[in-house]
Amino acid sequence: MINKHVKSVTQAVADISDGAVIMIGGFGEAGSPIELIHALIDLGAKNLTIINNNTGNGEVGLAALIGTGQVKKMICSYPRSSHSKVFPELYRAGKIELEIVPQGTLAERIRAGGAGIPAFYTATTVGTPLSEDKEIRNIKGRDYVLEYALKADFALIKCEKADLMGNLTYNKTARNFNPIMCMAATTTIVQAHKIVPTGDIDPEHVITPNIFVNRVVEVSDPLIESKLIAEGISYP
Amino acid sequence: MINKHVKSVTQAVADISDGAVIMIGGFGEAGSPIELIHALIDLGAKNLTIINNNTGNGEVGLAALIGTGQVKKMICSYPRSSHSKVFPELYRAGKIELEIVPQGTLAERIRAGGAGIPAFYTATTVGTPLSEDKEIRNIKGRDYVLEYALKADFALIKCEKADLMGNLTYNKTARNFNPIMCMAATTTIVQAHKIVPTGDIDPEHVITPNIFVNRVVEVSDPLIESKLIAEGISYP
Amino acid sequence: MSDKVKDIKGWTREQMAELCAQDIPDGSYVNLGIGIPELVAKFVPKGREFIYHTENGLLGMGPSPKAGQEDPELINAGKKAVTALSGASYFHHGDSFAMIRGGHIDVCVLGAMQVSETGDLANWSTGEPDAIPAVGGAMDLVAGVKTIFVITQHITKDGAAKLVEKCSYPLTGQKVVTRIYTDLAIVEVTPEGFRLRALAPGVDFDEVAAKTDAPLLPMM
Amino acid sequence: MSDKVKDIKGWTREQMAELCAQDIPDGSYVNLGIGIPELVAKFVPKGREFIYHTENGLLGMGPSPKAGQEDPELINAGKKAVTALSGASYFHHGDSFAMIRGGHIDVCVLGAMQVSETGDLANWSTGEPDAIPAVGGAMDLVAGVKTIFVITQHITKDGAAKLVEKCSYPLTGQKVVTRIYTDLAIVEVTPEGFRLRALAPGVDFDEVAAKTDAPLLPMM
Repeated sequence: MINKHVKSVTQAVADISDGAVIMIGGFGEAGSPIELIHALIDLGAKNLTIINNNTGNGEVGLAALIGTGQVKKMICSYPRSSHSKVFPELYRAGKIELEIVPQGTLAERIRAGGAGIPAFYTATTVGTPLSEDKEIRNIKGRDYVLEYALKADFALIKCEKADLMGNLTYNKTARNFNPIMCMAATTTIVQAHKIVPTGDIDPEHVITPNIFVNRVVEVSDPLIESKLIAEGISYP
Repeated sequence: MINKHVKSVTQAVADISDGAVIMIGGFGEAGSPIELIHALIDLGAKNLTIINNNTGNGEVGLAALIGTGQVKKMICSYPRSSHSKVFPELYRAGKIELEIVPQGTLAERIRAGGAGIPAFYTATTVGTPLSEDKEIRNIKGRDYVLEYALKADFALIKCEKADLMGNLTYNKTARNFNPIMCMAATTTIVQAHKIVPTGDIDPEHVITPNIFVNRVVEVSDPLIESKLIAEGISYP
Repeated sequence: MSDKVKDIKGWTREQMAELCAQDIPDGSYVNLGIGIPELVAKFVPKGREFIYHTENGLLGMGPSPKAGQEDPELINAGKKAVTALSGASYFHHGDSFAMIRGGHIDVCVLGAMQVSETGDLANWSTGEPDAIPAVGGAMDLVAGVKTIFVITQHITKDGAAKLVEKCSYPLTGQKVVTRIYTDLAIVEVTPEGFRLRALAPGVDFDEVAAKTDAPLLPMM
Repeated sequence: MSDKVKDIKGWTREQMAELCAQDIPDGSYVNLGIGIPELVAKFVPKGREFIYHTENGLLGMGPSPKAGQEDPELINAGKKAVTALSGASYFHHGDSFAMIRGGHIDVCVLGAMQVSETGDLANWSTGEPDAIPAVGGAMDLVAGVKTIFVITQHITKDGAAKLVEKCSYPLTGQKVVTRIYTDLAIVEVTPEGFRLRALAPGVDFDEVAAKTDAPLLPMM
């Protein structure tokens, strides 16, 4: 039987190399694969391009990864946070690049990357500074911007349940970017709240089919970002 | 409480007028809303454009609708059937138009219609007669065809369970085109195997959120196309 | 309202939200921006039901949970804890923005830094060189939602007009706003420009016109 | 094989399918076309597991059900009743073709009317004026799946070559086929053209070359 289970987060991220493009799931702390991110910090891969809606909070998880200087470029919609100075300081010092993408365009570019659509048109950003250097096309009387697919070498994902073949379900709004990022990465690495035997997830309830998943690791008691921040904890 | 329940298939389709563009869910008989189609035959609306993967089987359902002469144009990927002569005869007689679209491009054009993407690029049909009159664009070294979104005035949908607000689940491979067609039509009309009270469907298991649904009607014992055909039944 | 408020000039934030809520039809699918727009949910008129969408993947969003009941995996676009009502559904970001971009959301209520007389909205950036750009879902919402309402103070703390001929700040979207609820008035964006629709208590046309940096048409 | 088959010339449909199955790596995601390609599922080599995708929305497709167990809502792309294995999932057509178009399916095995020496495939239309065009998912599969194998008779019933310099029938896709399993041989599509990879029992190079309407390179 196909078995994508790996034993540790360390093992799960071990082949991420310098210069990798990495999608990291989550919207704020919800659905953020914090243990995988910390394993990536421990691994020390550098010059990374990270795709996430935000830039992390406090000094843990994504903010901590940015803080180590491992990240060359962020692609995100909202790099502000009331709880973190990590990104703003590096950005103002010119030490990190930023590609700002509207949240819906970010989601659709990722979905397009996974679905084999190299480019698409959207009305979002027409007439704004964010489309200044982009191709505009009038379709049936309305202007649209051409946007290109986003793909990644790796995706770091958090889910609720995973079976051994890699079928996934999520918990509430922790679903967010995770399913589309699973589709858009060459290697998708998943931390699951619970790993269950193959067959335990009803085929009607699978959110991410196993074809989009390469590795699953169980993190049964994940860190909660907001608690860590409230306690003033920083990683490592 | 919001209640999208209507009492009969007749009432559900009553405002479909001549010239309407209608998406009809289903792949072959699986997920085909046969009672809604028969109600549309009874209604008699003419000059319809129908979007479905196929052209129906035998002399019931979609094939019967085509057979009445109500359909001006079919948009589909595979208008052949071993059990129906209805479409081929009208087509060869020049009495019905056909737009042939590869199955995946058909699905993506419908999904684009629902998602507010007016056009996208795909590699499908490059170098084939189906892209002869279409715009080709080279993106990162590969040629792609520009394809436009499909939208509809109405969608006729079959689902397994619907709640009164219009949240839907499907049964096995009867899901097929139904969820994306719900998204792409101005008015989405659903026949459900079972209507349940709002709240009975787990929010994690909803496949079509109620925002995409306008009317639900219960058809608890739907006709089975293949049985009708085996029995030699034709509609009306 | 009681006699007490007779001397009060202008509308409070709650009143602005309540007036806005009254203009949203029963059964609407609604997305509320962060800040004052969130207050709209408190003032759903009797007999009406709105269904709230939050772009991080929930339709059928309910009010904040009781203290101690917060779930870090059940949040809204402002990253605050919320609840899910009966009939709710969860979905991923691709599907969530398909709802927005595809024109399935009926009404979105947003804050504003500036609104132009043609309905242009600026609400994401001051355009200052050292500002860190952060747009979130605002551009997707204004491009995709059928009706865009704005709730905002009529002027800035520094006294500058927010209703202007042309936005000086970077735009969020062009020709998108249809109505503005301020502390002083309700103003409609029409093909002819700004048109007064209602005045707050103690406020007259001239005051609103004086505090608007574009021609203001009188009530119809 | 037993001594009996010594005199048999060429491969049967089952043998073609078995040879093809042997070239599919363990753990592959596989889509099988209608007809002979479906036989591949009968010959999964020992110790390997393939996961079958059917484009109408099922991953983890199993064999046909027993007679009487058919479910009209559980079918494959050929509209025949199938089963779902443990670990299966259902999804809609948009997501199903995202798997195909997005390059997530490893291998697709298809039938052919013609294959050119550059890997062009024609398998959907004779191009005759009165033919009703019907393409289904074939063009999406050849454009999206990583590896396209073809199983076909080497020549038509009328004796015409199916492996040709240039397809005369309308194309399904350009430069997509990498290997062809026929009743006479396994032929690889290489940058230099067709190259023989294996000969069926009782068949020699000259026969295959004679029945191929394009230059045939010898085995490496």
